[in-house]
Amino acid sequence: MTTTSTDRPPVPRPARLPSRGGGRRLRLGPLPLRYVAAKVGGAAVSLIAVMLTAFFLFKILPGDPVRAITHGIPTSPEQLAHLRHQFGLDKPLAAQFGDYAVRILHGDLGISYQYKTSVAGLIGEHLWPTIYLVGTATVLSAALGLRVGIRSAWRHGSTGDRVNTGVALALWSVPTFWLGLLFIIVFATGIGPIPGLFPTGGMSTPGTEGFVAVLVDHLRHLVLPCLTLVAVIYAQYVLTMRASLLDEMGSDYLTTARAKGLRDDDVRRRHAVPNALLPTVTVLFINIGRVVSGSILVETIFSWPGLGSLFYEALTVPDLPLLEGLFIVFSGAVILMNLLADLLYPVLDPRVRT
Amino acid sequence: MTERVPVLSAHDLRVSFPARHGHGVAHAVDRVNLDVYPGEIVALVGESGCGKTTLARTLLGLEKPGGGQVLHHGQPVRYTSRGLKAYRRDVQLVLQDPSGSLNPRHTVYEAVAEGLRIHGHTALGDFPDEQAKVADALARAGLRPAERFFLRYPHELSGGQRQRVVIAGALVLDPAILVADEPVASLDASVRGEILKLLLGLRDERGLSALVVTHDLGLAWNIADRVAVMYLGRIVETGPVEKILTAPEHPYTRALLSVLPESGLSEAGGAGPTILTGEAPDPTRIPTGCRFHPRCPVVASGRAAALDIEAACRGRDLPVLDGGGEAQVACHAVGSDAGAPDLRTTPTPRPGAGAAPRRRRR
Amino acid sequence: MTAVTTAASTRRIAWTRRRRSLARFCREYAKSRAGMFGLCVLVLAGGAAVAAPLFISAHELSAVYAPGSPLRPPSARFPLGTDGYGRSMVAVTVWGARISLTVGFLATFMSIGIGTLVGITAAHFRGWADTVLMRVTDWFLVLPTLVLAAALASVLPRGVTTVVVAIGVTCWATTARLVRSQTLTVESRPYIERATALGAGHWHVMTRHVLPNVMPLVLAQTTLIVSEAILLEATLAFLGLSDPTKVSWGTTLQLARQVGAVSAGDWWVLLPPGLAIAAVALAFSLCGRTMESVLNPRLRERA
Amino acid sequence: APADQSAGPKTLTIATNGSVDSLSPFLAQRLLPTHIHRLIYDFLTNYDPKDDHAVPALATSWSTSPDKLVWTFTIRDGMKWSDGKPVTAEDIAWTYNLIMTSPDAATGNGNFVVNFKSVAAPDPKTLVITLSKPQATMLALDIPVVPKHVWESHAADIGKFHNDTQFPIVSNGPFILSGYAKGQYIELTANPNYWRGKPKFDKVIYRYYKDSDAMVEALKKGEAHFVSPLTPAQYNALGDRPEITRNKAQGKRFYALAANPGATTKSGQAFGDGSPALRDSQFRRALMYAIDSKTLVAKTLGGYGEPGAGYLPPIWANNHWKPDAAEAYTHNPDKAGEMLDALGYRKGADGMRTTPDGQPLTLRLFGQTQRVDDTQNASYISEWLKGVGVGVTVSMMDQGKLADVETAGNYDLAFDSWSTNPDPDFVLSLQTCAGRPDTPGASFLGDTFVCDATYDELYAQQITEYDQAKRSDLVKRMQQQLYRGAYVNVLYYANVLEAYRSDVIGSMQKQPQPNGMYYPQDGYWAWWSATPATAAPKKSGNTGAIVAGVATAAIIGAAGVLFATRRRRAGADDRE
Amino acid sequence: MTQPGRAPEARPDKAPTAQLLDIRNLTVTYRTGGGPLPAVRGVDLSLAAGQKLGLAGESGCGKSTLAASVLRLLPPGTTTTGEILLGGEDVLTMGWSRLRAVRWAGASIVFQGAMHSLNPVRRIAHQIAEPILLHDKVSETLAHERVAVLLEQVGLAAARASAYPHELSGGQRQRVMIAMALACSPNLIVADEPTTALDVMVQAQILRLIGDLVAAQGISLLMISHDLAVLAQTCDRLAVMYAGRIVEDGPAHQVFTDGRHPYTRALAAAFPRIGDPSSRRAPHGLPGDPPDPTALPTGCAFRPRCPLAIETCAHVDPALSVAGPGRAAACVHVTSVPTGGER
Ligand SMILES: Nc1ncnc2c1ncn2[C@@H]1O[C@H](COP(=O)(O)OP(=O)(O)OP(=O)(O)O)[C@@H](O)[C@H]1O
Ligand SMILES: Nc1ncnc2c1ncn2[C@@H]1O[C@H](COP(=O)(O)OP(=O)(O)OP(=O)(O)O)[C@@H](O)[C@H]1O
Ligand SMILES: [Mg+2]
Ligand SMILES: [Mg+2]
Repeated sequence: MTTTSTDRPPVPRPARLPSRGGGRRLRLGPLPLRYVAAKVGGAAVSLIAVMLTAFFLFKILPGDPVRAITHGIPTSPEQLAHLRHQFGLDKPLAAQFGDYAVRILHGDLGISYQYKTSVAGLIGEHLWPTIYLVGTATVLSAALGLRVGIRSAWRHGSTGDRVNTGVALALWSVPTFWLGLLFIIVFATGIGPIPGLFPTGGMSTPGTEGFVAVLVDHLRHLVLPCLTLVAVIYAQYVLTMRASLLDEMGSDYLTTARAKGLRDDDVRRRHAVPNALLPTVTVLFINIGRVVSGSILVETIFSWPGLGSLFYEALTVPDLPLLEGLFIVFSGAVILMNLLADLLYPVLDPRVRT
Repeated sequence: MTERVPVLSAHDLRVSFPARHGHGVAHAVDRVNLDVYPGEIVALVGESGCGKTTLARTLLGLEKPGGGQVLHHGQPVRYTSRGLKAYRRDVQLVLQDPSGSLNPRHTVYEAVAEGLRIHGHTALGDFPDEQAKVADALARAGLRPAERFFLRYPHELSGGQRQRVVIAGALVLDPAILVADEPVASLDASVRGEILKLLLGLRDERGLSALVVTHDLGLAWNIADRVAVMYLGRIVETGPVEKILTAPEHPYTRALLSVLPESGLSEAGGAGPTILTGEAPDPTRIPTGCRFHPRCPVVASGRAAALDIEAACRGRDLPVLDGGGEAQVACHAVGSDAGAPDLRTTPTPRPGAGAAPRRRRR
Repeated sequence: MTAVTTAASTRRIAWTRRRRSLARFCREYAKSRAGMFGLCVLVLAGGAAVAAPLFISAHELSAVYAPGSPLRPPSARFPLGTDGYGRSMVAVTVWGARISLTVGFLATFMSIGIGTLVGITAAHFRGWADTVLMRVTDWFLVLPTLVLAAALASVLPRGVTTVVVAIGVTCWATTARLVRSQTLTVESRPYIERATALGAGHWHVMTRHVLPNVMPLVLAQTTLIVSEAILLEATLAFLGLSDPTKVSWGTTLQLARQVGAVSAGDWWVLLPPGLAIAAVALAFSLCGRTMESVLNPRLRERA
Repeated sequence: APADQSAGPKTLTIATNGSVDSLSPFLAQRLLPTHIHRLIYDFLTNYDPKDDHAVPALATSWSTSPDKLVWTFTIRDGMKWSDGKPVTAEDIAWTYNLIMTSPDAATGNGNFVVNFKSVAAPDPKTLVITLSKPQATMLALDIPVVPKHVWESHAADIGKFHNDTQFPIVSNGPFILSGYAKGQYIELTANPNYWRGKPKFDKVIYRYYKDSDAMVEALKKGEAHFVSPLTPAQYNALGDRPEITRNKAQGKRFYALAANPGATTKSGQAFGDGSPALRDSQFRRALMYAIDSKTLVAKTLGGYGEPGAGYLPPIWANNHWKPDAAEAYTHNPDKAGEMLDALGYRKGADGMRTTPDGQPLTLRLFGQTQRVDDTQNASYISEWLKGVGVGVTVSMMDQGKLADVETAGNYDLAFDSWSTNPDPDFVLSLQTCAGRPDTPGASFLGDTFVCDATYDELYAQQITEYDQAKRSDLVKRMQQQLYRGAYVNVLYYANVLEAYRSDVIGSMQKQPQPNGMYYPQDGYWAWWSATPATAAPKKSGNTGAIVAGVATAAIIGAAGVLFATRRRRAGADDRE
Repeated sequence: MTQPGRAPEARPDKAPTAQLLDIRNLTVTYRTGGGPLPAVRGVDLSLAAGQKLGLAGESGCGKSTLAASVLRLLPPGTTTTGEILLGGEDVLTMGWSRLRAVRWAGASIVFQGAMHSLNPVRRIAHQIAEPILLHDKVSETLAHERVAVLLEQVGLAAARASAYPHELSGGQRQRVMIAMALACSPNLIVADEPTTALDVMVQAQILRLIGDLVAAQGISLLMISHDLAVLAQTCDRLAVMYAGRIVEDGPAHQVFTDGRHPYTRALAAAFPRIGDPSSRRAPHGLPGDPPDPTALPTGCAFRPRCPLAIETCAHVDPALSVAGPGRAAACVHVTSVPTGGER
């Protein structure tokens, strides 16, 4: 770990100007360009690999898609030929791949079989509901999960810790879709004394007017899907945060901090958590990327008009271009989040910066 | 006496690594000559990072030299897998950290028998079976009765016992040479002596040669016949222990000796220890001339200038010491005016009570 | 004579050693209440799955000869009610354990096998092998498992094998990473250097030193992945991507949903398989975590 | 909370599991959008709510030339598009011509105009269609007619225009599409100027659900007022709710087990690896005796359906055909066994039969994963067939994959299900020799490679028979022929199960009556005729909404507090 | 004077007011999976203001435990009995807020591994300033000025204040730790093996630095090491610990060169004097293994390894008794040693 200590010219630093009041925060040096370039390059390579896989998976494995599209629909040979041409299937595979690459580079993900409209457009339309749902769920579960994880680790072995860990593990083990169905029975239909408070599905009630009414309506629709999603991802945050804080717990610098006379809370907040957050951040970001695809089940069950429902619909047809586009988008989300985590990491951890 | 062939020798050995961060190369070992004769214990001393471990590892073939040769009984070591395997039956390694050197999932028996299993039946020698051989090795290493230790796991042993197991694991192959890299550094002071006694005893009983790598000059005084002082990848002074440790000539050796606690204690009223300033040496940027000159008290105090060798110190390379037994030193000051007493910035540690410094051993 | 005694005695020693360490492991493990709970659940579930053919006849699972009428609430004859075919939910749930556990284990073995091989190879040989393998691993790591598995399952022929392959192929990356880092840790240990200095070759180091030290971790990882695989199987079944003619917990739930049991309020078709999945997944997680903490001294300290 | 029913506009909310592929009448193929088009665009003719015979819509009357090739329609007077422009024959001619000339525009309804030679509008009130050969289905042209003045500008890129950019959409049906949220809902507003009269509900909203259970929950809570389709379990469960009225309607769908009679191309070239045994109609019949469709109805459909025989479901009373007792394949495994024995398929020691040349007899049965029934029925059928000694391996796959298998002719038995129209022509055409592929493995119009000369002859006759009664007779004979050949063995006709809130909807018209359905109809009768209930619905919705709003606010507030307390300090001295 | 007696009486320096740190009959027992582990077993130790006390002993004998207990930094679940009077106040019974005030302001600690004792994600300026801001309640500007001064004092450029720990070498980090320890001008600094992981040359630098700073500011020092020679050089007094007990206590030089307890002598012999022919090719060591604190032998804990063990040792666990002027040792043989005869 003794890295470059001698060759680094000490940063000249006047003895603290009073104006820099918030000097306690991390001062961020510029990220080393090479690091950024390497990470961005890595992400780009991954993305290219995703596209290759998508091509392989959806163009080569499933056979002739036109037959699948037209089965059961009266179609004349001319129409078939027309369709083939429309989907570019009348060309040799290499040419198809060339077309595919060019198309993708232009952000064109092809034409959906079932919607007969551009996949990119479809994805764009369904993107916001997903971001809305996943974003809310992530913020809630991260806020809750990290807090609980920190508490749990800090008082590890206590009853509270055992309960928290147990609950997290149980939630983690429950199939998402099953939980969602239970929620519908319990909280949407209402069972016994529990009134059915929340809508069973959808994102809004058509015809609602007035700002407050619309807002309340939206929130009501959000509660159950969001709760289901939170229940599932919350566990990961709790467990990850707990584990990484436990890793830090024995560290000598915490003893130092305690020896300095810091309160327990301050030791935790100022010293333990910032260090423990480092590994958690990565998990957090990867998770965000995964939750986007994890919302497939929740969206399906709650008829949430996002990418997840779209994916489910595409699966049942199967609408290969749409599946392919969603596959790329879902993977891209994870890659993007990974990249963000990679770029954020050195900001949080000075050791990586050099 | 030079017709005696060294069992192990480094000839103009060079090892470099790509520097850990950024660019450049770290010349960890930079042209080293060192011979180990049969039945001899050689101590290799120096500051942290000067390349001792790298030298030891290279001698065992764990690192391929970037230049020069490792000679075994005068023959260059072959770096084929078969050549190395044969070589490694004869040269054994003992590491600093006995706990780390033992696989926590292997019993003592397995740890010791591992060498036998790797080298097969031929390694058994006169012994009827593996178990007898293992028991014998353990006994030789001072773990008696050996059978009691067979089934123990490393974590059930004390540090000293673990190091004995490691040594037994080396002895089981009846090696001619033991290379010990800081063999007692991680042991408790009270246990240390026992392990050193063991090494000395093996030398006396079996004529085992040993190269002991250490940063502890006291240890060299305890067991070694000869000492080589290393600085920044190069041996800067070598010779018999009595000579080097009581009448060192190289300013670096002198500084090393001066900071030993008891020397300051015993020399209360003297000038006190010479504490070298400056950063720890960096093998990626070896200074020109004498590689010690940026930290050399002779240069810093102006004496080098007075002696008119400062330019040489800063710019002229020193000859590489050969690996033989005689006392030698690589220093411009020593060369220019042999034994000039005014060079000494510190009082010489007590002129040996009894052991008079000799310039030539033989 | 010598050879015989040698072999016998070393084997004896090895066995004694193994027995002892196993006993120690069991003692440590038994101390964890969560771990024991998990183990009990697993033994129950596993036992039920294995013994299922003994007390559930094929007729009870046959659609034609289903003993009851569809979707009847629990009664004396059918303690958990009947499913959409009129089969006893008890029989269906117990039988479902067979496919669910089989898929879980097969998929896990596949993914663990790939992961371990890749991890050890990459870490032991370093260099370009490492670079290439880790690039591939990273790439599998970023792919959203469910999406990839669903995509694979939707383009491959339906069936249990497909589900196994889809899960196995998508879940190994974490293991590979884990095994690699553990291998790197092991390989940086001085005892590896000692072994090399004793003349050991790649094979010796990999099998005698690396593998035994990685194995516990792999074992713990296995249990964790089984729970993941069971969940994934259920999810794929729920998405309609598994073979619906095979009775597994996932397909049972899928069938329940297809026949509208949820809104009909037929909780008895929903609860048993769902709870079974949750319980078994939880049990595997608990076992895995306990094993991890028993086997990994660093974690043991915390507990 | 739906702000409905009380004082404001009356809204009818329909929960369904469909989805919209396109709102363009030229492109839409899925059920939901085509149904919506029926509600917003008038067609040339409509189907009577009672018995589905053709009744005037855009056209008030029609006549044919003696050679049966020229159809002349008189167009209704005084109709207006919702933007005020008059509806003329020119609009119809333009729409039809576009479909005839542009392959893109033919996506949705191309099959109706294949046989058209020309369509012309000599004056605004007259439409003349000239055919290349006689066609009996001229009064069943289910083609939405669009306003030329709006669509002209989209004619060039008709394949890309989805008619979802400007709301309300200009149309002339009883409803006007006024709002659309992709993946969520479609909002229709009553057309006040509709010639048949303004619908009683001001709004009709379709909400689509991915999950049928959510749909039913929505109905129970009053979020939706009409739900279709229901599963038997759901239908049963809704029975004890007074505020909900259920409807068990005869369905338009038949569900069949198709046997591969040996795949051939139009020119008769055989391909595929279908079992040779199935080429023998006697063998196919034997299989049918082994199958008990009554049990299937009871088990799979929970009793909600009728065992099948004829190709056209009983809902089409005119065209439905039933075998007489002697001819019917009544469940009789013994007879099946005897027939198989007679054919030389001997039972082995294990009870399984071998082919006459000694090979084990195993048939591959394929089903679609998307179709619930397939999974269940496959279980039953494989057990029955095993019971008579015929081995079965079941493969379930998704519909695309199954289509691959079927087009390649690589199957023995496969489940097959079609929804039928008032006019039987289309489904009947599926089984003609001409429906087979041009080349081995190519996509084809037909269904199961059936090629039966008698059947084809009858088919050719019925398409040119403009007399309904005579045509019905021909159609029945075709079904009989198909039944005898045991090619496509109709197992049952499932009922359509629906339910609605009777506290919201007073009455609606079924189609056909009395056993028809509300949705989907071959007309717009249900929603057009629906009258709001006189009794006020229970106000559970609103209080519930308030409670829920409060609860939501509380949850969000709690989250906020959680954040706020982040800096909360522990009690001063009790901890480190 | 030669009477073996209870430790408090045997303590060399009896004036109670002069003691800055007074540890009385301290026992510390850890709770472990394998049962209670007595790490410190009845230790009496005192340190006058301005004095430098060395504490030696081999690994696991309880040195760090003792050091941590001075600021009550032991992990939860550890039982501690006895008294630790710091400036007259008992640390063990203090309220938390008082304890927090005493920590660092009254006594500070320099830990062994500076690498791990510094928070890796905080700049060192911040870490040094933290206790200043906490205890002295000064403005941030002032605190950072103090940091600059402190860094200069330990021989680091003030500009390094903005560095992160990983940007510094081991010696530099240890200097930062020392600067941090000095930050609130405590009365006592506890240095727990501050040089063990360092190189010989750096070790000498740090030892000299600590010695100089402590002397210049009149701070008391409790220095812990397993290296008797190092302590003898740096400290005024030396206490030797074995298996959770103090076995010898006295003036540093005397204890090092003329130990009364056989363990002290063995420990001293383990550090040979270069040039001393008696240790040439003759390493000294103690046979046997270090004690296992959970399974100590009856009687004197050192008995199994003691070259002088006699039968009484098996049932008598000797207490510290006076063994010369200002000296005490815990050995049955001590009484037989003619005290004071040496000088
Ligand atoms: N594998 C390696 N890669 C890169 N640099 C290395 C490697 N091994 C050693 N070095 C560098 O070579 C130099 C000599 O290292 P070596 O370990 O031989 O020193 P040493 O004298 O044994 O030090 P110590 O006393 O700390 O053990 C050091 O600067 C080290 O950083
Ligand atoms: N947190 C702990 N829990 C349980 N036992 C502990 C703990 N810390 C230390 N011990 C045990 O207490 C005994 C004394 O430990 P301590 O760290 O005080 O020794 P030390 O003299 O400082 O050793 P070293 O020279 O190795 O630092 C040892 O046996 C150790 O194993
Ligand atoms: Mg080294
Ligand atoms: Mg310690």
